[in-house]
Amino acid sequence: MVNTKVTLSGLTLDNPVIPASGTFGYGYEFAELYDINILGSFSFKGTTKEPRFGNPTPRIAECPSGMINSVGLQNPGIDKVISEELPKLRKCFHKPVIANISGFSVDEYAYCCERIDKEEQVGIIEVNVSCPNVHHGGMSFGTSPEAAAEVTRAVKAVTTKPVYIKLSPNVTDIVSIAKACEDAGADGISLINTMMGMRIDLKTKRPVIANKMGGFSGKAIFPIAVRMVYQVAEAVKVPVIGMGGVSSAEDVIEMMLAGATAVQVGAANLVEPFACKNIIEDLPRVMERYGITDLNDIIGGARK
Amino acid sequence: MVNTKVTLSGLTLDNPVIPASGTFGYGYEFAELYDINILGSFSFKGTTKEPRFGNPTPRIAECPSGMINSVGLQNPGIDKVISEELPKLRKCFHKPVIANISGFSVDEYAYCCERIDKEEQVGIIEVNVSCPNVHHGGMSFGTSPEAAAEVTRAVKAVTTKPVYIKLSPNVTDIVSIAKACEDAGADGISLINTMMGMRIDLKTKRPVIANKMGGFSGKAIFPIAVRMVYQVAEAVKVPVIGMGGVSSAEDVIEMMLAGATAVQVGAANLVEPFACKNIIEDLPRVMERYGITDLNDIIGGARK
Amino acid sequence: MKQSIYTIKINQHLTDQVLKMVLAGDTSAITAPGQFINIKLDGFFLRRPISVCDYDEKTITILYKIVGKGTEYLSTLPAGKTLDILTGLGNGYDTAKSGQKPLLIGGGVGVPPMYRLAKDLLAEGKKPSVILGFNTKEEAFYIEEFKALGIPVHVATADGSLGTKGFVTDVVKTMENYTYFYTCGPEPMLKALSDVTVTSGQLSFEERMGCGFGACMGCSCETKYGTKRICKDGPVLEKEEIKW
Amino acid sequence: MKQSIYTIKINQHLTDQVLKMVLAGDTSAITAPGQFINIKLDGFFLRRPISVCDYDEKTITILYKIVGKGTEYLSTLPAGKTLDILTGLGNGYDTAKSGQKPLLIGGGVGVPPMYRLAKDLLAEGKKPSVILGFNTKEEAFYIEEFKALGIPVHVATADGSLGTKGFVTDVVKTMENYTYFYTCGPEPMLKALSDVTVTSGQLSFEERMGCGFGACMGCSCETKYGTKRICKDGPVLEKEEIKW
Repeated sequence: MVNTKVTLSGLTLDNPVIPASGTFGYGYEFAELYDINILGSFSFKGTTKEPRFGNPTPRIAECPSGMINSVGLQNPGIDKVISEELPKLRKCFHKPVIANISGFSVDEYAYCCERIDKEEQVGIIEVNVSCPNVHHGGMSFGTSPEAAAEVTRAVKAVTTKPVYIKLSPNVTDIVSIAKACEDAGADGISLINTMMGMRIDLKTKRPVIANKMGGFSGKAIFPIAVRMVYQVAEAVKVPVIGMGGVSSAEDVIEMMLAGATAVQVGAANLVEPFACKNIIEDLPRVMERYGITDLNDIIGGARK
Repeated sequence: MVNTKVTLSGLTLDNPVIPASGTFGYGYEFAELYDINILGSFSFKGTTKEPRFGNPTPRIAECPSGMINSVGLQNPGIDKVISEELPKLRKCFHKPVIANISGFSVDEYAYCCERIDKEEQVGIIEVNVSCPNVHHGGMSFGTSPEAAAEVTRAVKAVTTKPVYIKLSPNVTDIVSIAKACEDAGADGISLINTMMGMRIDLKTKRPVIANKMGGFSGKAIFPIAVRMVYQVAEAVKVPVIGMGGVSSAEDVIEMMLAGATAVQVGAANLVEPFACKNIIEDLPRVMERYGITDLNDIIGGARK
Repeated sequence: MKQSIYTIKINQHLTDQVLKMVLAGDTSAITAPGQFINIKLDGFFLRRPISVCDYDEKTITILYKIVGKGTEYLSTLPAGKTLDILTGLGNGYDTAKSGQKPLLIGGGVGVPPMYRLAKDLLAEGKKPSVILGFNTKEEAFYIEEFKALGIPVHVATADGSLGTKGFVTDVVKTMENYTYFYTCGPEPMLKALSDVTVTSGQLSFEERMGCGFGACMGCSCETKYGTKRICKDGPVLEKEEIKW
Repeated sequence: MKQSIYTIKINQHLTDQVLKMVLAGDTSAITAPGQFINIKLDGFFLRRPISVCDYDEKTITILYKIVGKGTEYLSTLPAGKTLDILTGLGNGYDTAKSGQKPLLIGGGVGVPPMYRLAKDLLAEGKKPSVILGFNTKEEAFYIEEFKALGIPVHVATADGSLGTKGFVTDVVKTMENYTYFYTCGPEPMLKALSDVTVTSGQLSFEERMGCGFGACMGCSCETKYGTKRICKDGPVLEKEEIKW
């Protein structure tokens, strides 16, 4: 018998497998396919203060071992999420969820986090700092330690639940940004968000994506994610949630060896609707194959 | 009849296909396989002032649609390259080559570039600024506009041939670095070098690569490369050589639509020894398929 | 929606670029004409969504056009090869609203779903007519199969090499007292049809999809009744709700 | 080196983890025993290098162990499937230096190249003896094939379940007046052999490779005579040049 239970800031998960924000909606599409209560938790669709349609279509492009999306944070807005989505979700998911919050100003982050913090379904608040800062020429909050720390401080000031900052990988020095968030009070770090990528259609000779560029995810970025998780987990004391191209139980173990306490599964859910279910069912067998009896023993194991 | 000729800083190539530095040695392994004079040019193994064995082994790791290498600039040093490699190369390659130069200090870059600039076989000097700067805590020259510009200025001061700066993609703002190099006198920009990546062996529970991390290349990074080539080509006036996961004639055309005047083929040479030959032979057919009669017409076409 | 493994029984060219594939496997998830399936292909990340032309208890028939590397690869697969496919995707057409004499209009790759739709309408005792649009005679397919259903079949080709010279809209303008319309095809055709048709109807849209089952919001569109996902709330939309 | 397409004739288990594969195709690039081939596998980026056990004008025989996802996939391939392979890679063993009574020592996955080497030495009128080392009787393979060559075959297993209990080095220590040695196996075994052997010899090394044909410098090692590439200047090195 193996142990797959892991703990994030006092919240114990049956297993480390968490669908990543934006690949699992608010849960029901998948609840129709399988009992999503087998999940460790899940991170719901990135939510903003105002409702958003997101970017123009096409928003999706095929890549080798991956895909580009430019959905652009389509969501019904924090009010509807609290009044409609969470009550619906409660019916099919009985565990604490990870509330993924995005914003375009520090105030917006604080406003949404303060609201969602009061929802008892929410176990962890995951703050996506990859969004452009409208007050600073659209530069992403996640590309500067100062901006990321400012968001962290503002959110921590108005919340009681664990706050995890989800970092962008499109930076020179991910460690300095992770440390700045930790120093600003972050309870944990989630990484990596998508890589900025682009494909061009040879027929139209134009970018495939209406917005030209988008977020590149899938197996292809896994080696970059493992590297950044390793670097960040080595540098911070708070727990790290690792993600980026995870699509098998082996990948989950590799991410944990790099230093992740829990692991999110993103693009894999979109091409393999049962991806998380399969990973959770495979995990004990794969653990035994590699002589692992307790996942907690291998967190950061590759650094030892 | 289609035209595949392109021109880099006055140097006209029969076609835009150039094997990337470090994947083609100094040419002879491939000259045994096919007449390498069909190539547009080729960028020889990264050369440093002193001979280098490089990093400890294992230096290679498998990835989805790609690989990690941590060869670490193994090379015989500038003296032997000039006295032994170039004369040998002259026998099998009769076109101007791209001399890829690396260094660990500004002086070392300048020294090697001044030496290689005098070799008449050399058509373009490609300066790899991804190496760690020993005088600045090992931070790569390529991660700061100032450091990259300093190298560019130093090299331009002692050379007469076109100087292309090869940029690292592991940065927050590739455009600012490219512009700094252009302002410092660079005749062109080569991008992208490899992404920093890592894999962990589930059996040993240690990084696969002895140096832990290495350079991630192959098809997997193509969408990142296309995005950066597009951004840089849009921002600078000098020619751009695009590279990163190129492995087919279609990829060459996509890179050129993004803004590349010529294209380098890297990791593909290692798994498909005839990759460049196949791409060059496919190019005219693929051009016709997409209604392209002259490659010069599509350079940056996706931006129009 | 169901995920299951299917075996290729037939994979043959109908035209230079259009192929017919018959897949054997579980079809129980399919609930309406106009739905699609999403096919996993070796060496490609995203699945390939393709509309269902017809199905029975044991097989699914699709007609697909070679438009890129994915469908090019699909066209090379031999009978006997198995595929991982998601079935029963999308809302499909609602036959209840058709009235007695519905008009079915298919353009190019929009032709296939009209076939099963026509069969279902006939089974409900209605009298559908179909208009099929192609660029040229060489690109035309499935005309005989539609005629074999015993319904009026009108053909239009852009170059006049077969049937009426012009677009399906030119034929629609000549049609009288139809009670409703159903269509699938390129967006410019759908737009033109919503202008020339005198009744209400249902239009099936195409969009680049991520998942195909409503999870990723990759294929969203804005309608008069709010945001919809082409893959889950569509691909079929009602004429009245569409924002052009 | 040559790149060519080969057809799998046989792919069968010899032990739980070791398989024998016979490939039909062009073998003209193979010039010496101890060379290897590099196999392209669908869904994997890097080719998989595997030493040649034997070959003739039309076929290549390899014995490989399932050590990862790549070889696991290889083990599932049916006869008739074709593979893209680079052949004639590496320097291989130099039989000229063997003397009359060379000793051949193979450990685990290092056993296969000893087979062709023994045949070539016999063909040259020499009298090779072979020592084969395995962990257990269950993991032992190809012993009968070596015996069928009519040469002395000594077996050692770590647990003593077959032949001498212990390592190949324990057997080597008991051998007298051999003229030279050839070996392939895990590095600790090679190191131990270079210490206990009383003659000079040739040792075949393993290293993670990028290309397998000398282009990427991924598998370099330092020797007393300078830097060498295991894939191109090796995998066979002479005892005297190795830096341990």
